[in-house]
Amino acid sequence: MNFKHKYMFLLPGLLVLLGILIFPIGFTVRLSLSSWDSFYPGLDFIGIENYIRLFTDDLRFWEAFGRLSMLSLTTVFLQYVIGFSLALMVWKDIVFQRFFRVLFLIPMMTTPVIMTVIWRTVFHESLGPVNDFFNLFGMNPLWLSSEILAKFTVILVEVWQWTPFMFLLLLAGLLSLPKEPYLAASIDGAGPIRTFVYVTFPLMAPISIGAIIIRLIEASKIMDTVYVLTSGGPGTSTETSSFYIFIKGLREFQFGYSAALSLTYLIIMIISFTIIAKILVKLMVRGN
Amino acid sequence: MSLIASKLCLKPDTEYHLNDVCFEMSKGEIYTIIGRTLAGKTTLLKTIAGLIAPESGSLTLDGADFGRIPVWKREVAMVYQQFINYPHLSVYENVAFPLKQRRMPKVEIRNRVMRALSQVGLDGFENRKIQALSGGQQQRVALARSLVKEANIVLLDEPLVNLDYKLREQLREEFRNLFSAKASENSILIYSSTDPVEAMQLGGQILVMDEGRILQQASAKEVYENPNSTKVSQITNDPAMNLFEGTVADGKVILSAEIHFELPQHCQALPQGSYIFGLRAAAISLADGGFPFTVELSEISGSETFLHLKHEHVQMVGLLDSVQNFNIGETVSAQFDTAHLYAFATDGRLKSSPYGGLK
Amino acid sequence: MGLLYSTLKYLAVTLWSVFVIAPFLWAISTSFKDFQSVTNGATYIPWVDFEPTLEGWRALWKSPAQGGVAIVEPFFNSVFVTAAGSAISIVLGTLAAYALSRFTFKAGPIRNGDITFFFISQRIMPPVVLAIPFFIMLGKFSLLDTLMGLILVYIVLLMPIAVWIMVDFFNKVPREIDETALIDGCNPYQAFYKVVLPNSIPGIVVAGMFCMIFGWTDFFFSFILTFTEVQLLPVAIVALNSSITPWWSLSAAALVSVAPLVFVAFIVERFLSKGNLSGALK
Amino acid sequence: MKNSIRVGVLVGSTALLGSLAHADQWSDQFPHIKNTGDIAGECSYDSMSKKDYSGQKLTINTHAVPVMGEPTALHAEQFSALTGAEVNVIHTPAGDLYSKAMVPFQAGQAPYDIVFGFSNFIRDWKQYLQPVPAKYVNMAQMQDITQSHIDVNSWDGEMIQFPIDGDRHYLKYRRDVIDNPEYQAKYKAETGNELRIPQTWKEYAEMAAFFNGWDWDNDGELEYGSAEVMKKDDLMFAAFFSRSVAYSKNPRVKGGFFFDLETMEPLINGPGFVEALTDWVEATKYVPPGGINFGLGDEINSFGGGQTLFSFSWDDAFVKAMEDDSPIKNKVGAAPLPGATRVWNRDSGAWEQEFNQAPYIVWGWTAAVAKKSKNHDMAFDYLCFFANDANHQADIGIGRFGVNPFKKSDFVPEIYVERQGWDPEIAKQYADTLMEMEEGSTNRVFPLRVPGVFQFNSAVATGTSKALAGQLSPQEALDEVAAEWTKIVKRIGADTVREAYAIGVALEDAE
Repeated sequence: MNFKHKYMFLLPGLLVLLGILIFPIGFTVRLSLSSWDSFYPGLDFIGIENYIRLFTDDLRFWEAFGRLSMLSLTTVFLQYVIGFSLALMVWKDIVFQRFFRVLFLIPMMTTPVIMTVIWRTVFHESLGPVNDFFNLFGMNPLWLSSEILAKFTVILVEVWQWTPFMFLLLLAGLLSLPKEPYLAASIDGAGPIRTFVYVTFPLMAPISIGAIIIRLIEASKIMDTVYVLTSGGPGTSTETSSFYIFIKGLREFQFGYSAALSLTYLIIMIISFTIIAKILVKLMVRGN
Repeated sequence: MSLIASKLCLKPDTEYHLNDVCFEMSKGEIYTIIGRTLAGKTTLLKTIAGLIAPESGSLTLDGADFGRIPVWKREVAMVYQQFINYPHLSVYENVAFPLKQRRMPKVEIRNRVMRALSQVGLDGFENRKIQALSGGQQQRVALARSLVKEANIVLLDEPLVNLDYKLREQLREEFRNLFSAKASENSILIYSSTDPVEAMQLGGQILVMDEGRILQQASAKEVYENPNSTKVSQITNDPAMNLFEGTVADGKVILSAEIHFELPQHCQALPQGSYIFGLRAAAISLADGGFPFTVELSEISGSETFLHLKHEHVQMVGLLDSVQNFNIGETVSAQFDTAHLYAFATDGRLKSSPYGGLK
Repeated sequence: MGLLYSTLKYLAVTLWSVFVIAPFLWAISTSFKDFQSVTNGATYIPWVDFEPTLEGWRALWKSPAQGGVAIVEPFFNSVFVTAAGSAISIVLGTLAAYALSRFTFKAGPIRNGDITFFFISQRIMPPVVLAIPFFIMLGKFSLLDTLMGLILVYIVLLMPIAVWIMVDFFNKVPREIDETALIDGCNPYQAFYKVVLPNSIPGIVVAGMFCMIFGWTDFFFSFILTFTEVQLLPVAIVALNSSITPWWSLSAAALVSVAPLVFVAFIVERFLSKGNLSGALK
Repeated sequence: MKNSIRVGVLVGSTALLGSLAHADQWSDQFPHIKNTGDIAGECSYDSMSKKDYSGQKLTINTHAVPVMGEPTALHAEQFSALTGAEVNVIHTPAGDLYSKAMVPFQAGQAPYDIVFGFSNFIRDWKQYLQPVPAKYVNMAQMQDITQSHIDVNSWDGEMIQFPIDGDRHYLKYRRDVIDNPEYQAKYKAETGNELRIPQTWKEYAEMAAFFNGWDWDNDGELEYGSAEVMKKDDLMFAAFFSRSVAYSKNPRVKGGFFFDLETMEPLINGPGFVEALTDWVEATKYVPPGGINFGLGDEINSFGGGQTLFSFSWDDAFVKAMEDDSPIKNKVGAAPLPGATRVWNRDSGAWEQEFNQAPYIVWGWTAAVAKKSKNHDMAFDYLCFFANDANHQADIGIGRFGVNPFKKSDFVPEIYVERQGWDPEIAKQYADTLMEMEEGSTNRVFPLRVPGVFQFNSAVATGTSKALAGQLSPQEALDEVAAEWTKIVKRIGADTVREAYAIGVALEDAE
């Protein structure tokens, strides 16, 4: 189908989005070529100096990138595995099915920045309940202030918050699966594991890919959690890219430099997601 | 009223394609477009409906440029092979939808809808939800919706293909009755199908399509009797017509060293040379004194048996009117009913037909 | 096999439930504490472990001048901005998604997929990238600290979600349905309005739900782009994050902010059970 | 209408005390000042009631409730009632106060008439701020303010920010431990040293370690050595500098503490700073669990809740501990920050074995009026009203307000004894400690107030927190900070930074 009317459907949304974004994006590009900072707010022109600094003299940015990759891949992987398991478990034959389903959805509905404040009190190393429990065994894990555990805590909070997202998408996918392949599988005498491997998983591949990509996009912006929980510390051990850009931009007011960081980040992310999407499609649809 | 297409083209950039399609259709007639899957049948129907715009060529209805009229003003009706209805509406509302769109008075809508529903045998179903109907019933609703409009052009895109065998047979019968009644009225009916039997049963005019081209347009009888090319002969016969490469020499048809027979009466005019010979499966029978063939496969379908036979490089399918069992590898004696032999030139054009050749 | 499997299943489901509920239980308990009960180490059960007070809850109704956090107005601001931003995003996003799913667009090397990706890619941008330019732009149009300005930003935030879900959804709705509507005499707008839209309600519900979740939980933009007139709930609550954090009123406020979306969870579950959403999300 | 207004400008301890429990018409209407009633002055309740700002709007960005946020909102409500102005207050977490005002400043917007912030923002903010008009600078209310706090709010002699609060770092300790003869004996027996108010950071460390991890006040909970701001946030650098001054601020060396004013080379990786950071890394062993991630709020809760022996930073933890519902009320003491037994001399490049102590004048809360505000008069009137004697007296008694002494008349022990029920001895010790820091010392360090101050402080926080986390040794960490500082100086321009830094150095070297 092709009518001239097609533009009337596409253009309102596209133009509104472009209209709202054209200035911010253009401005960011221009900003990245300036030395705008707290002291000299202005669009002078310094060429690609900011980019040179970024590629030659900012190890911290690249470290943050590495950390971001680690954190987002780990959290999304965990969210996928747990979300899929939970969805399978409440898919059928379980008592209190509705209760569990509603309950498993709730964390996604809460505001991350607010819930993280609560989590910070939960993991408070001397006044919180978690260490109250560990104290019983004479242990006192430093959830927020040891380098490794702080990463773990960030991951844990992210998993708590966003596993429901995976759960919802995957459960909806499971509920809409056709019945015929299962019939065929049961006639062939396949057990639950074989049925999962040869029927459920391949059928769920497309929705899995979509869910993982979207979660990766969202997880890569991880910000609120780090902002409230650890401020990127201890040291720089939980500092991610967007938090680093935040520090450079809105803490230190190196707007010009943070614009260069942002654009570089954006380009890397768009390329990464394109590649990841391709890899995922290869990996998961290989069976079909 | 006549619908004339000339040189409709659509590049095969997408899944659709049309290639220099020309035809002329007039009211009161059923046109069946027959072709294999992806031959361009649906594309052609959608082009007539206005859902697809051809890249070149023209389409005129009674002399007016049809191409300029948007689909929603064309007064066409269409039934798809999938059972397409409006899932959010009841049966009655579905059928009434096109009429409401025309702002017809309520009473008349009601009369027309009830009449259409009763024509398709859905009396009493008007308040049902679409999802609550069986596939056949859903397709009847779609059909009723296309009837109720009394459109100038009714397009039926393989409407029976997704139904099970019995239902298909039954509905086909009903369709024919409905359509022959319709055909007497003021519409052009265009029906597409992959099934030669269906096409022949509906009668009327047949357009044979392949790879976006129309290969032959003629009455059903003519297409059956005088397929203008080997391709048409294959598309319009089920099983496809058996084709053999061979030569005519010394008043004989020679297919291989061992298989040769007298040139039949109607082919006497053929000069010597290479040809492609065609023989319908039904023209092959098992009887002593024929040629020895090896059985490669035998399929029983209803009360008939399809027999795949081979002798050296000569391969063919025979159709037996009875149920018989054969062992694979078994040798049988096959007779050719040469009175029904077709001869095509090596480029595929019909050269000689038992029915006298192209009219 | 069967018994072991269901034992493990119930065990796992129970453990996860505990994990999900734990922070809420802790917040509920904390919301009834005061400074003493908080600083004496972890305590859990009111009357047994500590003497409960309503100080935290009272703070929600008090003005900041009385040490409260006045979340009533921010609450309704949040509701309004989220609802309006979601509604506009869904209207525009649904239209665009319909176009991208049904029609072919070509402009140079750009195809439908690229346009769809352009929409979705807006979510890749970390908010901090856009905060400053947005501030300057809204300032130019005098839209800072207004509902209108915030809604504009929410459109950028939410429309990608609406487009993402609706393109997927429309791709699964047979296009023959809209074609039939055209053939039956609807122009493309009527076909969309009379036939496509009524059959897209599950998709729209899902898109709306996601928009609401992402809108309701956004913190960063409203934080940068508003001052006094239009404070949103997360900003109001985070403002409690003073150098002396009152855990009790913070917990109470957090619980209030969670409450409305718990209803959304119920609605989602209902749709799931009835199978209405499954098609929309697959 | 105004029948009980006291005439005359009387600002002094006797006048203040005389006004105790003196109810008047204003205190009936505004119970906040019930202890003193209105106190006459340029910005008293009475004076404000004569102004008419009805129909005008004042917008204020202040800190989150309650610290500074609650008094801002409270005084806004009162100001509104008195003058008819409409006052809107927005509350922002501390870490975002700078950016929340800076973003509109840089974008050329003026959403706020008044911005609250910290005094070290002054260099970055001052181009957007309206200097305090002479009529306010010269009024009696301002004469009562200590010179330190005038200096902190001024830039090169011009008052830019309006003094509303006093701030300093000092040592807080548990008197019930340090003065406990039993513990003194035990400590002596086990360490060979006196248990006393720690005079040096080494003593502080030894005592804190000694009293770490056991229940020394018999409340059934474990207690720890010290609560400090170690979280990598916007306050962390202040804690580090408080620990550094004694080792690094040599009264015989002029020309800069943070930088060598001549070359603008950073001094932050010098031996004095490294020594302090080494101490600080050591300190991670005697802070409560998670203490390495304590922000100011945690520090206040921890010491104020009776969890630790020591704490050093702003007044809040002390005031919290001395509130009526505190379990350790009248069990805490205040003292100057510990010193060091040796101090680095960067001129000679050697340690000088000599006891040294140096107060670090930490920035504090200030408020200022935006240049682009359309209501300068009303805005300054509000700030003046905020800090008027009646309000100030009431505010400093409420711990969560975060308003602390900065007027000469504040340093009178009787105020705290009578109004807040403090033990007289503690009140005297508190007032003396504070007054000594304000007026007594001649070896003070002024905070870094240069362009891009946030970048410098952020680099300190990043570097030192790496050391605290054990990622780097103290020397490596500070070398990294110094390298970062050099880059920042280069980026902003050495002359620009020097010009700003010289103003602070001049104050230091003048002593």
